[in-house]
Amino acid sequence: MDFNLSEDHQLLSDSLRRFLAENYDIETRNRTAYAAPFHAPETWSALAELGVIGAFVPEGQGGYGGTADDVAVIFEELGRGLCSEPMLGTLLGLRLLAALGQTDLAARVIDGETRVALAVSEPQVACDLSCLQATARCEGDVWRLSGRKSAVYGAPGADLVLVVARLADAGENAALGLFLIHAPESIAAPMIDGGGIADIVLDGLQAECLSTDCAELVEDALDLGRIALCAEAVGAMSHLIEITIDYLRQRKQFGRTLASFQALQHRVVDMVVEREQCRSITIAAVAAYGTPAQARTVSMAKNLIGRMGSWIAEEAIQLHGGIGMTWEYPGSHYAKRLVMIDHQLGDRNDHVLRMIRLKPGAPPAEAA
Amino acid sequence: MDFNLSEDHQLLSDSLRRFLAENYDIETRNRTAYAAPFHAPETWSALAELGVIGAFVPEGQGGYGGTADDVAVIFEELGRGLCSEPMLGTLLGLRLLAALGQTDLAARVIDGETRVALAVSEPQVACDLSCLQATARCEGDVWRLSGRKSAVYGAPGADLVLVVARLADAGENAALGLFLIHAPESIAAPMIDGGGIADIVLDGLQAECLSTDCAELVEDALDLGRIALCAEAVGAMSHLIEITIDYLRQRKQFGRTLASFQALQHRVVDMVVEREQCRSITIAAVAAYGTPAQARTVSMAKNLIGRMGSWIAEEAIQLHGGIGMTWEYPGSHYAKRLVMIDHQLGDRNDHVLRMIRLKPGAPPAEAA
Amino acid sequence: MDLEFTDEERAFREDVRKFLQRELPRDIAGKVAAGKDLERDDILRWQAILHARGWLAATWPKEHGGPGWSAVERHIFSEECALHSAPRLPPFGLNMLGPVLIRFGNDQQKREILPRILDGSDWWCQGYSEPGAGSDLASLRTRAVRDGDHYVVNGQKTWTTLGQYANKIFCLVRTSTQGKPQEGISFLLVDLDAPGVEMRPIRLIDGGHEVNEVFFTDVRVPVANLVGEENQGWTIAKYLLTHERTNIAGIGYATKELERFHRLAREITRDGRRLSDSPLHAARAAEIEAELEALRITNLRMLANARDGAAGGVESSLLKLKGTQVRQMLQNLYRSALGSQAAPIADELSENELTVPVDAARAAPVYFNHRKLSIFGGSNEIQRNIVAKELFKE
Amino acid sequence: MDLEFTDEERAFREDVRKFLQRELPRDIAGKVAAGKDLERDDILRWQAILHARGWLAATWPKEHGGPGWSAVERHIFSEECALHSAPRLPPFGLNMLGPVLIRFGNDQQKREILPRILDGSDWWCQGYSEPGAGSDLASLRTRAVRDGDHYVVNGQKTWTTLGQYANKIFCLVRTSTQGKPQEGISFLLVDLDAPGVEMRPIRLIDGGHEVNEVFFTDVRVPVANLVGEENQGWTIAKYLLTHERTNIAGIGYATKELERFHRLAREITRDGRRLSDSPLHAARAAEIEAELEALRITNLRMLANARDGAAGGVESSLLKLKGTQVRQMLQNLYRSALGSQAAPIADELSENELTVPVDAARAAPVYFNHRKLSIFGGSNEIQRNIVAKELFKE
Repeated sequence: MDFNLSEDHQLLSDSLRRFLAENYDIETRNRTAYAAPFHAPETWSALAELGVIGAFVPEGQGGYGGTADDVAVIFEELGRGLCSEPMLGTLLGLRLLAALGQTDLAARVIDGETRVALAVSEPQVACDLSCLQATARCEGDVWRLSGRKSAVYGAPGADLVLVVARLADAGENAALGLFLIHAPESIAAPMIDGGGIADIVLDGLQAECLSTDCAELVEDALDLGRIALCAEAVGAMSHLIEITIDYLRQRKQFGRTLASFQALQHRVVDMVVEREQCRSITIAAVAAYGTPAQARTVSMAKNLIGRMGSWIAEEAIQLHGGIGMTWEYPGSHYAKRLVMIDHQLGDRNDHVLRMIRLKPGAPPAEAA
Repeated sequence: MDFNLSEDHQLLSDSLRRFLAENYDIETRNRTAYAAPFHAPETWSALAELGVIGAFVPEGQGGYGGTADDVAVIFEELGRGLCSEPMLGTLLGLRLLAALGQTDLAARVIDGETRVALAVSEPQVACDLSCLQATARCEGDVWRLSGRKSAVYGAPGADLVLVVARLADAGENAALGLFLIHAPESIAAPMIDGGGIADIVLDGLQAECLSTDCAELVEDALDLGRIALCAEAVGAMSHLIEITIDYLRQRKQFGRTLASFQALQHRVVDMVVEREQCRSITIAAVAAYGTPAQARTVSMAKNLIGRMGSWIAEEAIQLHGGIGMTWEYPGSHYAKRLVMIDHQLGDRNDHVLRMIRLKPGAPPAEAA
Repeated sequence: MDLEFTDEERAFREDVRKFLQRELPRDIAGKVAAGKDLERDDILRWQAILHARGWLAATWPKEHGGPGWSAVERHIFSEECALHSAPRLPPFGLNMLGPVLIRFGNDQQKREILPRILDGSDWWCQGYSEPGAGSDLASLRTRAVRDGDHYVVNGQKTWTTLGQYANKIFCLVRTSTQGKPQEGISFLLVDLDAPGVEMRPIRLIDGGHEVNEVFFTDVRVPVANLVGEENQGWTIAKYLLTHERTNIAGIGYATKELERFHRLAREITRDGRRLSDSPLHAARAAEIEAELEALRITNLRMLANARDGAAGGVESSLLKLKGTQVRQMLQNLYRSALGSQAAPIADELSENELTVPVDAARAAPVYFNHRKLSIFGGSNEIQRNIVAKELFKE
Repeated sequence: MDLEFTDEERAFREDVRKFLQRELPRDIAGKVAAGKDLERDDILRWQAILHARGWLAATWPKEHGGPGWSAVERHIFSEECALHSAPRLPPFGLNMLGPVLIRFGNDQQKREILPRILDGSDWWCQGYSEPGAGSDLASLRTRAVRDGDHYVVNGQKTWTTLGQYANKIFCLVRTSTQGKPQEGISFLLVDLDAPGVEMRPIRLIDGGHEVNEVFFTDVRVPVANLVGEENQGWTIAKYLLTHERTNIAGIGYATKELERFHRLAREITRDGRRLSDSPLHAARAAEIEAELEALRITNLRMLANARDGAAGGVESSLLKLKGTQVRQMLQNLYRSALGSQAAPIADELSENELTVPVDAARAAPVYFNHRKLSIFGGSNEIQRNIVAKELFKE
């Protein structure tokens, strides 16, 4: 039992934290976060050079990491630094490219030359892949896609988009295929918490087929993405609580610092308790990744983080008062990120329902 | 629009409050509340004399009241005084006796000579009468009942028990009949919050049939019972909050009164806010009784009171600390009552489900 | 006990409804329903329509151009306005400065200023808060020093709502440093065009521009612009705070928001199920509905108290507390309902590129913006302090 | 990062399990599972079994008869005990007085007292709280005045858990009124049979008798019964408070309680549906499960910290706060699950008259009893103060 970071992880975490602290202040961040292309190539190259992208993939597949632990270490720092670069989409896409043996493409993504995104969710599908409706049809040796994908993270400006689509004419239980398209047109917009998102209308688009049965791989990648989001939330809430405490210590009202009001103190304590709980459940999800308990534990984590992240964000704004409501104050952007994480890859309710589907009351993984 | 009590109600309310304050202290209450027969005949006669029982029934049926307002005024005072006499069972049973024209029996109940209870719920049925399984079979001109009734409030020692049972051999949609039995044997126990409760094993019991289609009447009586419980809760929480404030003002810790700690003050404020809300939703239910909005508004009230009553009880105990945990302190019995009200005639979840069944999003009654 | 409105009140509600259905411009109501920002002109247009009907200054007595409504009528009017997606009227001239002048202003001030509020010639904004004085207003530091027939004003105000649309501002300024901090404050009217006044936008969390900072550098203000006596400003400010605030609970808005959620839930499908069939969402909505229904009655109870002449300081705190909680729960529920489609900033998409109903597309920014409800206008912590003071008074 | 236990630790867990399955008397485990009160003899019987195995005094070093366990082993042991419904051992002799004597006691005290704790000859109870000194322990007023070779003790203690089973009590008493209140306190051992000691039961909210008041009237206590130095009592009390409390989060109990809920939900039908198919109950249980799973990891993290020698004052407060919340949520869920059948006091019914499983029949009294979790042993408000002090320290 050991909860310390390994030496390598400590190094990676430190260098990433230092890089963001020194090169990525809130103004820099906000300049790219809310305007197309939602992405600063120089930041991206620097992150790639730090090894951030390569750490998403195992050595055998061209990377130098690839465990859930690697991913969590990185995303916690991205969260602490409120990095809005399209790292989530890259994680999801790269995992699939690499797992399906697209070594060359994967290598270019790892180097930061090429950006990839994963188009899986649809306007009516949050979490349950069996409800996907986009289809792929093979005509001669050409695959054509139809349907609409939404919430494609990092799609604006991506070089490659992987699309998950149901194989046509294969009936109810048709397998899910994975298809590659190059720099498709998309309906792009900034996210309210920063970063780019897009819908893609497939509409007969021609695509390269990478797999004709990818459901399990996609679910694994999504679970890893959920872990990444949880870790990002833990980083963001840690920073947000820190600056809330700082603010309460500085700000005076009625001749006393806000920090001296017991009612406010107790609320901060409750935030800290939940932050520790969020860190713990993320650790649990990391540990369960790749075990039979993966899906259920990841859903526990995503549920708890969804609830507590937005609660902590609301409390932080409230404890700041007016200043917490302003664009200029960095805390407001952290708060938005924490709330909106619950809208990515399934929310608290979606994941509670997934937990229930996966048998309620099963004993926790470790007890065995 | 007028939220003041009518003169008559003010009189009734005052006299009932005075009677309980002068004749029903917590020791008196606890002596009868937790030991068979859970009932003090002299208290009962006095209540009957004050007009409490007669106020449950309209003039045309031998009473002198019978509106939801009458019932709420009385139960609020019973709640404030933590009266554990079997008034709920009497309300339910008497309403049905009177509505079905059993004038003589009703008159004896009103006089306090006879006690009646209503056996409707079953071990597996909380709120949905269509799930009842007890049956009544007519053999010649004799009706026999079978099945088991549970949570019969006020049954221990009752002279009359009305039983709701499905008419046998009438298929899926069999009507519900109402049957009278005299002082049946029962499996009696004290309730944890005081008062008597019983199961009744029907097992071929012979009974007099009062109605062969009573579902609507029973549902109305139950809704009135729910309103009574809500009003009782409002009375109980008002008293509990009052004594909590008193305690916080007296008790010193670290050289200051507890009342001077801001974190505790804010929690009491939130309790007061919810108490006002509970009072309001009870008023809404009273106003909706007898209108098309009855069922849905009563369920709103029972849900909100269920949630807030137990929350206020928990907060009150916590704010008291150890003393709030003791049998000797009256507040602990108020807290138990508030929590357990959520277990009577359907709990918060049962009533949320009933609200949903009755069409979510329908506009509130009054807006029309 | 009687929850019914009188026949006259019902008839009045019917009048208001008909008026709104006929007169409220569709384009404006559409923006309000979709949570979009209104232009200056949208609001002026609506004010002019109300003014033409004599219904603009709900709280003013008839002699000054108000409709002469009872508290109940004012309640009915504002509830119906919310239910019909009428714009929320900026309260600064109509509900704040107007009543202050009527109570504390001199004849000339009443004669000159009140009509210009009604006809839209002046748009007033509020100069109360300062960077160091929000909840603790008494510590304000903007100075007004007498110099002949003028005050010379220096200092900074903040959180000035819709200041960008205004040409006038009423301010609390410090005219004395003697005695208790409350005792040296005056209520002063300032022309925003005066030399030395500068207004800068504050961008809020949702990216919108609705509040401002105002800087005063040696601004000369005629002494005639003083309202009431010098150093009487605290009394005036308190009058405004305890002045009946009909719509503080926001029942109409909340009712509309709940209705909007149910409509959306019937339209949205998520993972193979209509959202309205999802027991978790339905249960949450039902529980909030119960709280809202209770609040509706609480509001009526307090309205009846006010009508019957009972004081209401604590009561308006209770309404503010619960009212903001209910609305924030509803904003939260609505945002959650959209799932991943709440993320994009919909302003940047044309309406036919949306896969959610246009009305819902701004759910997230509206949610973030409405976190202000529990902060501005006396934070919920301040409201709790006010109630606690009453509950625990000796 | 590594959540796994070592092979040795796993083997140890296996040993504990086998031992519990073999040695824990069924009748006792049954009472624990059903939330029934245990008799004095039940506990002594179980203590004797543990003592025979050398596992009774988990926190003591080997030389004094402890098993010499690591913090992790102690955790595993207490978790398994909870999962097998072993009785919670009264901590007063084993986890409180024992460690105090080992750290502060003289040789004679260790030699005479420790073995009698192990073999059940003495049952110790605790005399800390007083009617006017609960959370604010430093204000205690029970006096011990030196008179030759004795102290003469006068005063009153309260909340003395299971005092009715005890023959000895350790007390904090005031031996000086000089200086700060903390400085005049001593730690004294008192024989409950001594003349002038009177114990009176306090009945709790659920009707049960588990705590007591103890009155001291001119009780003569030999000076040899002083632990540590005179006026060193505060140091000893603080040592106990910050002393590692392995099981403070109650993970094992909570795990058991969640399991118990799911079992019940599968058995109970309500309004035509099995409770386990009710989405509202299932969702609530799932959300609590997520919190419990998080807490399990939080507990392990803090355990690893403790193993690695990091201090843990704040951490035990965090565990206490969240641990009590999770358990109280579970008690609440379980009680709610029973619907109307939670109301009757089941002790008064014979088991075959119940229509709910015997284990569930005491759900309501157990729920009420467990409101104590957030009050006793340093209320949750006190825990928040402790954490706040650390967070906001200069």
